[in-house]
Amino acid sequence: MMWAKIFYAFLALLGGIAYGLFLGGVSRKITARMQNRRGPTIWQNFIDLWKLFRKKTAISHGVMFYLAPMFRLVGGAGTFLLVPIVVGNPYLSNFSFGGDLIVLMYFMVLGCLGMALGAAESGHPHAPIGVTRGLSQMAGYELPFVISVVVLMIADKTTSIEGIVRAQQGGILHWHIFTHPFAAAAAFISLLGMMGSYPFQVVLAPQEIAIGPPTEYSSTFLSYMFSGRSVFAVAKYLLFMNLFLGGASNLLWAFVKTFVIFLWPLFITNVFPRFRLEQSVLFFWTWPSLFGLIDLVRIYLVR
Amino acid sequence: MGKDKNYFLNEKPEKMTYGGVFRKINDWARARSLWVVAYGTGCGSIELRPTFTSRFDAERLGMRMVGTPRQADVLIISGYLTVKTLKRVIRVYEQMQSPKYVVALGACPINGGMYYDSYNAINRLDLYLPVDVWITGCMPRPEAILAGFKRLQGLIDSGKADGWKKYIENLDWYRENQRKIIKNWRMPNYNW
Amino acid sequence: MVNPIIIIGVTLASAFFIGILQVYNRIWARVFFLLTLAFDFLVSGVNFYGFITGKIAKPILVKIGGFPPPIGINLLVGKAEAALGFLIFTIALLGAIHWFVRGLPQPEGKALILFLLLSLGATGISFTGDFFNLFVFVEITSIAAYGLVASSKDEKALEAAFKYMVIGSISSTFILLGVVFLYKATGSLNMLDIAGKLAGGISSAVLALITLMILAGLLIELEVFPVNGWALDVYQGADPVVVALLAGAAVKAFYLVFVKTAHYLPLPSFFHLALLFGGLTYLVSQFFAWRQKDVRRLLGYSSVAQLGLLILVAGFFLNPSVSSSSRLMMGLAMVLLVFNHSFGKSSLFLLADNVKERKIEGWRGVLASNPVFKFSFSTSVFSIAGVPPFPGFWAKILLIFAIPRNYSWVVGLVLLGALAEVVYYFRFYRIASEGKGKKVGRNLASPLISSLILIASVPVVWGMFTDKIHIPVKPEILLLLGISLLVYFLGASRLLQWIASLGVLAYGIYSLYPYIKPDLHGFFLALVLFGGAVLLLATYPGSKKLSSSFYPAYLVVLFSMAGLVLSSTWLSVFVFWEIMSWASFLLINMGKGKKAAWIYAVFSAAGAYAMLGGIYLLPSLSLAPGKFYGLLPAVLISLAFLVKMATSPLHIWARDAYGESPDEFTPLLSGIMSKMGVFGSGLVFLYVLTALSGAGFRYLLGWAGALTAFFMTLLAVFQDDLKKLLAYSSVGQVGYILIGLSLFTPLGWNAALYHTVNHFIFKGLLFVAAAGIIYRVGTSYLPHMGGLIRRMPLTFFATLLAIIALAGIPPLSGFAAKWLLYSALIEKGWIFITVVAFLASTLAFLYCFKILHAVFLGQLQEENENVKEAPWPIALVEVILLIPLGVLGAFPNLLLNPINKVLSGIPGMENPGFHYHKALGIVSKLGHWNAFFLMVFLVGSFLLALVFFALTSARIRKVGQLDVGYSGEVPRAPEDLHFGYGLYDHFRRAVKWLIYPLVSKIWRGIYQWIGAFAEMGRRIYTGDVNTYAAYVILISIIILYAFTGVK
Amino acid sequence: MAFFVASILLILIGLYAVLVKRNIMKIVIGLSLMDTGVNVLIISLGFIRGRTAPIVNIKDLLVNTSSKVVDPLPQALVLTAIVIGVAVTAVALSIVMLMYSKKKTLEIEEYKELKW
Amino acid sequence: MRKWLAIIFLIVLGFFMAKITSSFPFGEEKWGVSRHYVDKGIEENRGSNLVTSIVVNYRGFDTLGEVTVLFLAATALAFLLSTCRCRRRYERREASLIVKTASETLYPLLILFGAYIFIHGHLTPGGGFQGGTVIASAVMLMLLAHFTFHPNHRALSTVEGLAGITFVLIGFAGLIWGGSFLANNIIPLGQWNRLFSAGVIPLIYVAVGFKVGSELSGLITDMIKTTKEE
Repeated sequence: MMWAKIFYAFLALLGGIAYGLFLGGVSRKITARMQNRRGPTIWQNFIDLWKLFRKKTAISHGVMFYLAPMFRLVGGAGTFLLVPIVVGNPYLSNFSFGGDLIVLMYFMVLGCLGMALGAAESGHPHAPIGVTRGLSQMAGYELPFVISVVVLMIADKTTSIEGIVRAQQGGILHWHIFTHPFAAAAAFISLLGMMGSYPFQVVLAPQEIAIGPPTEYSSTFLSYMFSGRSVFAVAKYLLFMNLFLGGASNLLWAFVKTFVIFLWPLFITNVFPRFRLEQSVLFFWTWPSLFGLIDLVRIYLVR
Repeated sequence: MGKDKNYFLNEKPEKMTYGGVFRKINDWARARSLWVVAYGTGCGSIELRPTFTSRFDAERLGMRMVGTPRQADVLIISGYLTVKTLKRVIRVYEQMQSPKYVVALGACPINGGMYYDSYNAINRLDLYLPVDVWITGCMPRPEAILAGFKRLQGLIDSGKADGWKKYIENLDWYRENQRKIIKNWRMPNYNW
Repeated sequence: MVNPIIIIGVTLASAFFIGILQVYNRIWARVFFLLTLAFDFLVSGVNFYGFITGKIAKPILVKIGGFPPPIGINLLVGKAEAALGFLIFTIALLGAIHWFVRGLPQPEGKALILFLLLSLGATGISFTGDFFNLFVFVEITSIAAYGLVASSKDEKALEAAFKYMVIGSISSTFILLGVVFLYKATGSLNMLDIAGKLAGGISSAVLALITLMILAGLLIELEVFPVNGWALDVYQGADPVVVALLAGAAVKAFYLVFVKTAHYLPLPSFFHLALLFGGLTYLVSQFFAWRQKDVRRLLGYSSVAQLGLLILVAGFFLNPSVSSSSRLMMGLAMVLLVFNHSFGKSSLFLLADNVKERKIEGWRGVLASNPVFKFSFSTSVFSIAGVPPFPGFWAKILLIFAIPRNYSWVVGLVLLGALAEVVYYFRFYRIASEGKGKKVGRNLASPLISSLILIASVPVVWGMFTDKIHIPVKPEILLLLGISLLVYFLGASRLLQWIASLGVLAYGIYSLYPYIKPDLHGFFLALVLFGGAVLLLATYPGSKKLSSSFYPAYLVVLFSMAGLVLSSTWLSVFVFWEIMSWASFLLINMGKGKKAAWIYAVFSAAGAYAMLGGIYLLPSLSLAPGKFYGLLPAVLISLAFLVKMATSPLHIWARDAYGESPDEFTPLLSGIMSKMGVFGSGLVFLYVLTALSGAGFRYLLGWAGALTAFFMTLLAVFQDDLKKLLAYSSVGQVGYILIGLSLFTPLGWNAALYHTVNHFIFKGLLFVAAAGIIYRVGTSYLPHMGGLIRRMPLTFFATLLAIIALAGIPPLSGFAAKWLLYSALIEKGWIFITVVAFLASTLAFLYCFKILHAVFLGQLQEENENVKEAPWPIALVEVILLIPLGVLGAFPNLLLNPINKVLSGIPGMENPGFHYHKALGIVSKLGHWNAFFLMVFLVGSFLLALVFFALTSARIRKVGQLDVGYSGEVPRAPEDLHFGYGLYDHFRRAVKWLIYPLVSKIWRGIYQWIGAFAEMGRRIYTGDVNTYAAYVILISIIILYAFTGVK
Repeated sequence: MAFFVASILLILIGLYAVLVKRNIMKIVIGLSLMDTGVNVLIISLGFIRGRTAPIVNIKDLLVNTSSKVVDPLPQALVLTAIVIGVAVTAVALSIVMLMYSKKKTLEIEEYKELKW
Repeated sequence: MRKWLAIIFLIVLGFFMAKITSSFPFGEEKWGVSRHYVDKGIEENRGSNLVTSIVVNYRGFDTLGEVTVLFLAATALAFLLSTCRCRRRYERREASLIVKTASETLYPLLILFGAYIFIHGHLTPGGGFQGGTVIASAVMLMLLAHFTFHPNHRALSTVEGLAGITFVLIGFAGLIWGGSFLANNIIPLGQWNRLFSAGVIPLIYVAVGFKVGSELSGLITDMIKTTKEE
């Protein structure tokens, strides 16, 4: 059973990476279309990944630099694997027995931290700038996200993702996005921060600090990070799906729902300019947090 | 620069073979995923903006600008090169990871163009860096640039864009030329 | 037994004889003077010895002229008088020694006579049994004092002498009038006779007035507020030797007479009189000294305050309505206070003589130069400020517990004053210990006095723990504390001390091992002993110089913590708490941050005194669940623990105390000592509050913990000093523990206790690593480091794992605490706190990255090119601490099982709130978490990815440090590229409004406002003798009007 | 009775000088006055109307002395008190002399350096 | 303002003192312990001056203290004035011939008178203090009259000290032979109203007389002589 689970999880992981790359391509395509150009093919990210993976040389700045892409990949993959794709389906619930939502929320940091350390070891000044921006922004979007997560935990009296999904069964109106609209709003706004979508895009900020943390990364290293990021994004979509959109009863639903969630930051990112860091932190700490608080107070009162 | 020993890797790059099992796929992918280091050396860099934005949309060829030489595949020499700029260009080029390609824009890199008699302009880029594709014009229009890139893609596809290999093989010769023109070589022997 | 008249007669005769001798031969006069004092010292010593051994059972009654008491004058020497006589001559002898060492005033013969007669007068005051004779001796003392004060070299002394003389004359006029009236009213002058006549209490208004007149005179001599301006001027202006004798001996004689008078003339309102004037004087003077700049005047205020306390004690001591056991305790406290103050203060005054500067600021650096000076100064200051193990400390305890319940406000008053005392004394101490060496004069007497205080503390301590108060203590602890002090004598060799300390600790573990039982005490004992052992290992980084008292103090801290956790009563908790606090103060003061140590001392003292007040309010001292006795004791007791945990807003001491204490000590401070606060809070929740009654308070503490976690984390983000950053982090983490404790659910306590151990592991590790880094790099300033991963890989690895644990990222031990805590919080429904705690732990990532980046990553700076790996003891400890970090990460139940065993002994916590499931791991009511799986999965997939990467990757070349893509430029030097300064400046702009130093501004404001008020209040001492006299008259009128007390 | 009033008045006048006068000498004089007042008071407290001095130097007084002499004890006390008063005054005067020699003034205003 | 405040204070204080004294009717017979002195004084001490008996014997310890106080005062004064650079504001004038001659004549007589007073202290009013004062006044007279008069300081100090020691020694003699300090039973008490009577009382008073005389003389000398011309 265990080995079977691992096997299915591995498959799911590969699927997740592919899906993530695919979504990346889609987003490039959509962005191009929104900008009135043709854009690359949908599979462009696969091509890029392969090119990076097969580059002939690479440089390393030290041990942490070397290990960071692994951290990134493992962090992303681990996050992905802790989120059940289809709750109740033994093949598609991944390793969700490994931990609940609290575990997941801390697990999500692992990849970022490893990545940050590696980037910092490169000795390039842009790396720590980007990292500190990312961490600061994380402090920003974590507040509304936590508020909404706590709302769900309290409302469903469980901290496990499966439990939260089960609590939403029984019709579309049981989805948390409808039962706790304010919390959902807070979470979805914080999703923008998590994805680094445009108003909150100071981390990579290619125009300003080159590409931010991974400035010094190249070749195979970059390909690992690339895939890690892709699967991490998918993990987040899945998580939001499970938390707010009632989970998925089969793969198709999962695909549809995650795609819908994927579109939300994409649309936002293409029409907005960028916040400065303090603006984005303060934004997260005000509007979305206030939204979240509405539901939090409501939960506190009716509990 | 004795001190540099501690801070820079002072080791000659080794020659590389070009082949392997996935060579075909690799070249196909490389050709369709050209990342250009956003480094404008001369007046030609102004032409790159329309090339990459909505009007001409170079991204449909799989190209994109990146901010760091580490991740770039293509170095565009966009116009005339001065001695001062050459130094930086050499360092940027050597910091790029193989396989890497050089595209020279305009007349200036070929023969100095209108600056042919300047005390400070480089007349023949060839002597200093291996150029894979030359795009003539003063300046070449985005259409020409796109055509040049198409050409580059073709070269890569067919495995002929091997300037990076030649550079390593003839590094001593290139270095000699470079040192000849750059009087104050305040750089490590090898840039990584 | 020696007839006390011999003392007086011989002294008088020799005074006369010196009067002759000094005309002819100075040397012989000196010799004779010293001989006389030595003789008096011996004889009074013999008598005192006779009394304390019980050889002299009854008070000695000396009939002068052979007449029975009412007819002739007689001396009545009991225990107290004999003791006082001995005290007077001891101080006189020591003062004389100092005088000879320092140089006598000229013409010296006369000075010697005055000095001799001053001590004689004081002795006479205490010995005499006759009121008029008392007046005579008062005058002898006074005139000798006027002369000596006026003779001081300082020009101001004359002024002081004049004021002293005017006020003294008024006071003795009052005494004389009272005595004569008393004779008229009772027909006798003999104290015992009058006492016999008035045995039933004073009932007539006239007698009451007469008594009050005498008492008013004595109160003026006893320097009560506000008629003590003269005394302060004398303390400030006069020769310190004289002042030492005055404050140390003569005033105590007045005090004895005051007590005796009040005893013999039993005035019903005396209690209130003493309460009012004693209390007022005590409190007001302690605060007046708050910002006093002149050393001698500061000591003067302190003396006055101590006298006020003594008067207060006398009030209780003589109050017949107070139970006899309390009065006995009061008496004991009185003796200890008199001893403590006499010796401590005279020592301080003599030391003040050695430093030319009068201003406190001028004392900068005096402690650095001279170890003997340092020893005597520290001992004296500590004993006066009531630091254990000196008598003043025990006196305070006795005094507090003797105060009857209906006067509990007096407890508050005493403690408030004691706190003020700590504030200004340790400010003084701080200034003296700051700075580089400064020359001080020779001093022989003060070290002698200090040694005396130290020696005297031994029987006092012994008495406290055995018969008098019977503070319960495991004998092993006392033995260990004793041995710890002996380590000091291994002296200069740090290696030797280190090995000896390890030996002592090993013995400590051996002897205390039986007490490690599955309960709260045993749990913390294990933490203290084993944790302490590990951290002690790391304290020997090579050849760095540390004070030779480091190891003794370190061990004392350790064993006092052991004593603390093994306590069975609150009193013992308090005693060990104080020992721990002050020993740790010493250790912190060894670092570079003297001010930090001062703030630490003040906050510790405030907490400890609050705790003492709280304990006083408890109906029973035993550590057992009792009835709920109001919230106040719980709040007060918790304050001490909250201070030690540095819970916001009591945290402001923590940053600098952690950051500037010796690097070798900080791991203990953060890793274990802060956990004593956890232990204490646990005790409060268990034994002072009941499960039901404390809910609101616990919720409040939960918020305090959450806010601490949040704000300290936020402050850590912007901290640029490695140790201060870790300090904030540590404080923030302890905030989580507090949240867990306040939840008071099984899950919450599991979280708290787990995090207690866990925090010890990773924060001990981090501080040890920091010690190694600072030792190698030579700075703790983060922007000056960077890139050390290349030089200190092991330390980096240890720090990395510790940081991962600290951040609570799953595969390591830190996550368990987080998971348990959040589960507990959500289970309990404290949702707002949950949010804050979550956010705080997110913020922690910011500083976690900062530590790793600024120290280890980025560019290696040129000046750190030759840095080596941390010294082997530190490296060893790092490795040792890494083991539990990893093991607990995979198997948290290794720690959770013992914790559950501990909790199963606590009613209401038998059920831990979670269970183990084979697949899901730890399962609570809400969620689940499989630590082992996560560990295996992570390590496995990481290794898999690594292998795959190694197989498929491109040709990887490790490049040089400056080989970065830098816009084609060649970087010039590492510092151009290193981004270490202002890492979070952008974030700071966002949260500026949150990190406004409001709390420290408020505390500073409180400090300064109190200082300003005190300074304003001090203006009543105008220095004008008319005004002083007016105060005297006013106070006398008030006394005569308000305290007649007879209807 | 007049003695009581007078002596108390003396004490109060002395005190008044101490309280109000700004000249050191006057303050010392005040103290001295106060002393005197106290002495007078003591003596008058021992007085018994119609009695003689307690010196038994005639045979007549030897018998039933207690009905013929005044209380001798206050007189003995006052003897001591006077001497002490003298001593205090002497010391006070010497201090005043020293003070004057240092600052050349007797105004109390000049002697307020020690305060607060 | 200050004056009125002081007056109010003092009135209140005076009120309290009056309240106390008013409870002791003036001139009324009220014996306390002194009844014993009056009744038994002659019997126990044989000194006809009861005050002296009290001063020297019953309360001899007070007197010892008193002597000490005086000694102290003298010492303190000498001590303080030795460092004084005291200056006189006015010029001292030579005394007239009449004063000089008279003082020279009176000087021995006054000393003799003083000696008489303290020798007869136990018989007549007066005693050591009074006698000593008279002696000192003789010295003062000489000092005022003669610039050149300078008592021997050393001698004065020696006499002073020896007299004090004598007092204490007599006390100790009482302790050794009489059972208690200052006991008046070590030498025969003698007959009432005779010069050689009252045991140690006259001895002590003589000592006191010497002491007071020399002390006060020294005191006056110090005060006058330390003051230099300007």
